[in-house]
Amino acid sequence: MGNFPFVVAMLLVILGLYTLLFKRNLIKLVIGASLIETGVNLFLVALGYRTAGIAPIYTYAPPALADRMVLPTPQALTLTSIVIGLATTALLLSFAVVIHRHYGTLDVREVKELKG
Amino acid sequence: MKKAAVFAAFVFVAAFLLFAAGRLHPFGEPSAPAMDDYFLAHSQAETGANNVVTAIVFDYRGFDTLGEATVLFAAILGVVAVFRGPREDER
Amino acid sequence: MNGINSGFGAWNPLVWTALFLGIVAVALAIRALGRKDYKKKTGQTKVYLSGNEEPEPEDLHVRGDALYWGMVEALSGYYRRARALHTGILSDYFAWIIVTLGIVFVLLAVGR
Amino acid sequence: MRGEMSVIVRTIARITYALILVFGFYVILHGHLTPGGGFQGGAVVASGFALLPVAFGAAAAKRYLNPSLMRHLEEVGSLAFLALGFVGIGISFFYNVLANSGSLFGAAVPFGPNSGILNSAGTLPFMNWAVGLKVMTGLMTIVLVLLVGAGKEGKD
Amino acid sequence: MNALSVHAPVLLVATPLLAAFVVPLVAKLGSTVRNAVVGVFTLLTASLAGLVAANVLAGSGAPSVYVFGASPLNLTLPSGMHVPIRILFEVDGMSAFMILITALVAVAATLYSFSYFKEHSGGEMYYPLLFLLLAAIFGMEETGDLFNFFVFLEIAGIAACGLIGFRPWRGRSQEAAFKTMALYTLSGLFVLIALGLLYGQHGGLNIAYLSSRVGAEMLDLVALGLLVVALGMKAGVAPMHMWALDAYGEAPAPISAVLVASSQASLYGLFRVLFTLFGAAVSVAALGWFLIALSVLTLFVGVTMALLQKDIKRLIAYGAVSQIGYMLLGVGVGFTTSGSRPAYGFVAMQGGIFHMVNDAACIGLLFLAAGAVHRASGTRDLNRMGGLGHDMKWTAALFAIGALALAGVPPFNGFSSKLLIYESSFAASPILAAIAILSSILLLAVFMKVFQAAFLGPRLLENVREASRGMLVSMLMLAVVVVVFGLFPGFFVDKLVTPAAKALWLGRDAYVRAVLGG
Repeated sequence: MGNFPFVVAMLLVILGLYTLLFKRNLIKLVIGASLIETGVNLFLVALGYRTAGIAPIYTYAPPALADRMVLPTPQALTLTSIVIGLATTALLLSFAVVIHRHYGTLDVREVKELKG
Repeated sequence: MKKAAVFAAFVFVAAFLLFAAGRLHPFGEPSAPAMDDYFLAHSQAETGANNVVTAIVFDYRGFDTLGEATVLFAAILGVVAVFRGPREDER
Repeated sequence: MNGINSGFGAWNPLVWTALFLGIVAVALAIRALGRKDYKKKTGQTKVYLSGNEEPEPEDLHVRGDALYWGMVEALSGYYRRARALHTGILSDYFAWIIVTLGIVFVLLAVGR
Repeated sequence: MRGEMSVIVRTIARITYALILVFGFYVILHGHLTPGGGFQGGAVVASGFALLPVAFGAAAAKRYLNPSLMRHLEEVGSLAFLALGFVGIGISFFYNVLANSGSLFGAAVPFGPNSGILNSAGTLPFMNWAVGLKVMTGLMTIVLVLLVGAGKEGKD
Repeated sequence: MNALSVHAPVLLVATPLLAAFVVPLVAKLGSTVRNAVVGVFTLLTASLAGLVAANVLAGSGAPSVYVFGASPLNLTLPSGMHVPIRILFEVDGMSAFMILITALVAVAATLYSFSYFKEHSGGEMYYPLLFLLLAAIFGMEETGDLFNFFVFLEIAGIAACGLIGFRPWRGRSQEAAFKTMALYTLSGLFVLIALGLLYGQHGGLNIAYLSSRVGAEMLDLVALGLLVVALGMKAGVAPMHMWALDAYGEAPAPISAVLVASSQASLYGLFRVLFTLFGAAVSVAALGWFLIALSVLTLFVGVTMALLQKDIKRLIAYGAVSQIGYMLLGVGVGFTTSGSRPAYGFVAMQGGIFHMVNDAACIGLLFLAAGAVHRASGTRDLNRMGGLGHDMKWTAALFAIGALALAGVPPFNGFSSKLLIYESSFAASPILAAIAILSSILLLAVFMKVFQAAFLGPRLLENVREASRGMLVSMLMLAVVVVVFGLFPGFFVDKLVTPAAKALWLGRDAYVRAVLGG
């Protein structure tokens, strides 16, 4: 299996999807979203790996390995998507807090005033 | 019944995602690194930054970073708005 | 320049509007032929309901729900199912997305 | 996290607080040379700030860290970052005008591994500072608002 | 071209961003100063949008490129490279069209907000969030880079949810905001996975570059499926439309109007993916027919469920969902036939695209009028309303214009675009046209119910006053658009819609060539 790490990252995504679909607590849904987030970030970083590569930073880089650096773009993308994930998580959690204040529950089956 | 159908769809989607992950290039051998090799070769000359990731984040893809900063700003505004003062009249 | 010609038919709103206004003018002309000697707020314009009291205007207003109850009643089988699908539960929203995604994947894999 | 924690936690927090801050600012300042940058350094500094409410309680932390001041500093950071994007608009948005110019942060860098020249990378260090300011204050605002806001249960 | 025209695409995004960062700081000086600043920035943004669109349409919709941080600024490929390395904006006829729609809604919504949010707190957070939402929509419509598109998608999502949940004393608004945010997050992550798959195979993020590289391999098709579902969901296509009802229904009225523009921007992204990114690689008729089926489902569910609603804003939200069905029907017929390119396919594209601007104007007008009704009567329950027309003559008239236009009654604008859709979908399959016409009739019935229940009849509510002047002016603005687009459809189809439809339907090669040269 040459691309085992991709599969593992996808497994994390699938675990998150499972959480979103079958868990009943709003906080757990937030955790599920964050799991998918982590899986995707892992997937992106793994895309850029070169076997036996070093970090793409030239300061005190070992000269022998300087032509074998991992791809930098996925790292930049991951940095962006981490911050986005943080922002969404913060917003989701604060909505969950206020929902609990109004509904007195975090059960997803009971937060359904908007239906029909 | 409904739950079983959803679970079947979930398994199906999961299989496709795993299949996609399995079909990608082998881990550690990127298939099309031309853009990244350009960054590695030219970031020091063009931006003067030893850290290629920083060069990408703030120079080559600086506009994305502006967007990312904006996301954080928006989230803060949203959180502050949600936890702000007391109830107001509806009308 | 003003109308649309789709290749199957044409649509010119200005011509339509002119025709429409013409028809309105004809309708008003016909209306003007009617009797003008009714006096308002006298016995001449009073509602007569077989001798019953005239209901208050507040009770005559057809509320939003009541206007199409017949149609909703006729389609009650469809509406019961459609309402049952709009549960308002977040898990169901996710479930619909996953199901759609599964169908799209099947179509792409088969139709390739 | 209403009240303060035990004396052990408070003592350790007092010691490590400064260290974390120094390390965070180091990461921000050397963003163009070493691993890290504005985001990472800002997050480190914010985690240092976050020690205060953990160890001393939300009320004490609010006395030292004013959420509304934090929010406005965050806006200033965003504005600075956007302004740095506008600096290059003579050529194109986000053009790095200072790199290789010979002036401030404009030293040319030889290709290949080197020991790092702090005075390089043009506008990148400024952007790092702007983003660092933004992230440290922004994260802290979220933490404080969530702490204070979530604490007020059942207000209406 | 002078410097302003050259930089207009980026200024169009940077100006609302600047406004969003500045407004909280100037809000300390009082609400008059704040509103003045907001107004100036809105007008500035709208005029920049007009400038960008005028520039593009002057070149009959040919794509123009703006590369960030490059010198010179149209240098897409550094010497010896075949991959664009920097983020770039690529504005063509379709983008210009969408930009104009967004600018129209933006001006109306901001003007309306001045009156609507006069005595509410939190203006220093409301207007920045509105500006962020607008900046993100403009960015989505202009960008030529897939990751940049994702970033703007997320900004739009977060800003929109901040605004949906802007009245935290309403529990339902929090519920709607949580649901919407959760679905937006999932949609964004799907886009990110698709982007990772494409990047891993082709080593680039630029849409034009990826378009020249993608093939009908299974990996690319998985990415396509993820993108279609994610963007279709953000556009509110059934059966993934349920968040839209909650969000449109619970958001403040002007925000509902802007959310429609945001959904349309996602729909634009979907079209971009189908016609440009995968335009040459994929000719899956099955996918096209699936999209048509979804559009018909959206139409039908939207209008039939609207008939049941008691809440006026939720009812209009169902109407808004059904309109997404019309757009997708038109463009879906175009996509299905894009292999053989018959004449009716192009007419279908024109109809679907023309309906976007009509929908933005009508639905925007209806949401704004519903907001005025809510404010005047203090309720959104149709069963408790009645006789509002006695006290709110202007609002009633404007609501009637919007409702008739939405239902496709001539001579308003909805009829022109629906006519194009009916005729072309009849050529594709008569059943489609039949369902589309039936839905239109039902829509008329639905809005007759609203009008009857809310505005006609005896006066049931006391102390009802006409909407304030700012609200009326912004509604009137949209109503003028509705009427003018209705009376002169040929002019707008020629000048605005045809370049946009051509850019999607035939413009894929030009789009790629503008970036990759050759």
